Amino acid sequence: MSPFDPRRGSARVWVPASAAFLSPLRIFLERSLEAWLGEALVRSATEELLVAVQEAVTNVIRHAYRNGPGIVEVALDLEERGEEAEVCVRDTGRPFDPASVEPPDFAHPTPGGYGLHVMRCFADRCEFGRDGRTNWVRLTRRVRAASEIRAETT
Amino acid sequence: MSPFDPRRGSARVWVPASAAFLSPLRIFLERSLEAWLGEALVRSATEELLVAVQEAVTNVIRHAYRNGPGIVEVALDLEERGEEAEVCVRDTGRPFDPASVEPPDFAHPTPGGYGLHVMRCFADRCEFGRDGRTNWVRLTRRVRAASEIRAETT
Amino acid sequence: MIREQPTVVSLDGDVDFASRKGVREKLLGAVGPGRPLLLVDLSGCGAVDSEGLAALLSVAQAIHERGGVMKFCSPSPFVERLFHVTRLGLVFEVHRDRRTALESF
Amino acid sequence: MIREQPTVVSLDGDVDFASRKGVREKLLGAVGPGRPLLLVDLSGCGAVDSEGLAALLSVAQAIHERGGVMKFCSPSPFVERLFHVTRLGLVFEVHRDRRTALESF
Ligand SMILES: Nc1ncnc2c1ncn2[C@@H]1O[C@H](COP(=O)(O)OP(=O)(O)O)[C@@H](O)[C@H]1O
Ligand SMILES: Nc1ncnc2c1ncn2[C@@H]1O[C@H](COP(=O)(O)OP(=O)(O)O)[C@@H](O)[C@H]1O
Repeated sequence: MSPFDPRRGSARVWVPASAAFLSPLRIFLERSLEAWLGEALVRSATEELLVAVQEAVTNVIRHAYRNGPGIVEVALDLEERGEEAEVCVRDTGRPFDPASVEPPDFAHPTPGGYGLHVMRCFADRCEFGRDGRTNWVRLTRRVRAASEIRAETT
Repeated sequence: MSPFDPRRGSARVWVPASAAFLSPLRIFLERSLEAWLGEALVRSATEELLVAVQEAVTNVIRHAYRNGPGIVEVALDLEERGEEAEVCVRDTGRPFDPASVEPPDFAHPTPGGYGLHVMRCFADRCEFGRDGRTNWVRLTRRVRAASEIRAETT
Repeated sequence: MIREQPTVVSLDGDVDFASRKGVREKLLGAVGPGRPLLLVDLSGCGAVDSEGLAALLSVAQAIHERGGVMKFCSPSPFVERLFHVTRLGLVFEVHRDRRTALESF
Repeated sequence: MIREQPTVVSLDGDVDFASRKGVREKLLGAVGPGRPLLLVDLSGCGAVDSEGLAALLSVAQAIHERGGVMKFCSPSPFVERLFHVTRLGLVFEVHRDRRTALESF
């Protein structure tokens, strides 16, 4: 796991790599975004970011740790002047090259294989990497209403 | 902050030392206990444990960090065979000796001064300590229904 | 006998460290000028902690200083336990339900 | 003309990786023997992710293999967007509301 960055305005969670923790994780991220942005939080963008994060965590559970034991780290970056939320999902499971994955065959739908596609559709940016023995996915999404941004910068 | 313990069955959160994060924290702990214990979770005991944790976090925000910037770590221990939940709240603010605090004067109630008392009443055990530059409070509470324990150990 | 009618306020969010200022403002803003009579209905409130109780006590003291009365009704079992361990159940007048509380004014 | 009556199932919890087995069981358990006709009302469901959609697709395929039909109604705007990006909105028959869906059987 990466060293802790004690900057104010970021929240971080570690949970066991288990489907049972998807719901605690999702509600924690949602409430933290509400704590941060209040009325300026755009609900539809938040829903999409949170499902993109859930796809990333589900892939860590199923593929990186192959449904075995492991820890998932999720960091939510709450930059005070930013208009974007950034969520970084980290694991220490097996490495993975997203470029090697074929996109879904939309003409022949199968039950599965949509996770990476949904992440890319619902995040504004979706980057993958590996530092030492840690894999990470960084999902970025604008979640603050535009009027708020203008009100602050004028 | 203490080094990360990658043991399965424990959940951990870092949040900014701010009242806005009390709600995300509380719901995360509640949902994690539900994920862990399901139907065996005793609601009344959980409510009391969660308010004890909230008192500890509030004290860190107000007293350890004096309403200034800081990070609060909350670790929930999910030992698979245990009947107890253990929550450890850590900060790197000013040190504090709970023995130096007078109990509330119940005959002359004042608005404030009940936090430590509530923690001690609502947790089964409440221990304070300091490791290096980290202060900690460990709150333990039995939250699993007794019938479940018996069913498992026979 | 004409019974005085208290102002009734339902607290529906959290009553805790995060919300204490809003709770104070809501309660003190609800009573008009003159001798305040206030009934606080706790049935719908969310999380309550000792800082929330402290805010309620400070409102009760402010109302008492103005010659008024503040009572509570419909606490959840958890809030009852919190009143009990802080002994504030001995300081506050707490009624099981709203009807009983209204009749007590 | 006598219209066939589908079995209607409302999904009220999450439809995701965590709940996918329960969702499959609930839907397949609701249709009787014979040619299954199933309408899934999505209005009350919680979080939905691609694994939840995959579970719905696998149920739809199982029902299709038995000569049956499975339709959906009342998706939230978010679920509509998820159907859209996965193109499953082209595979599933999705109706805006339950009445329109029932009339389509
Ligand atoms: N975090 C990961 N670690 C390892 N492999 C992964 C990871 N995420 C995705 N993959 C690989 O990419 C494939 C496609 O993933 P995805 O689009 O999410 O669909 P699905 O998980 O349903 O197969 C997976 O089947 C898996 O082989
Ligand atoms: N985490 C802490 N760090 C430093 N001082 C503390 C801490 N917790 C409590 N204290 C001290 O103990 C006193 C009593 O705390 P408490 O019983 O929670 O009531 P209150 O916070 O309302 O004063 C506080 O006023 C403060 O001086």
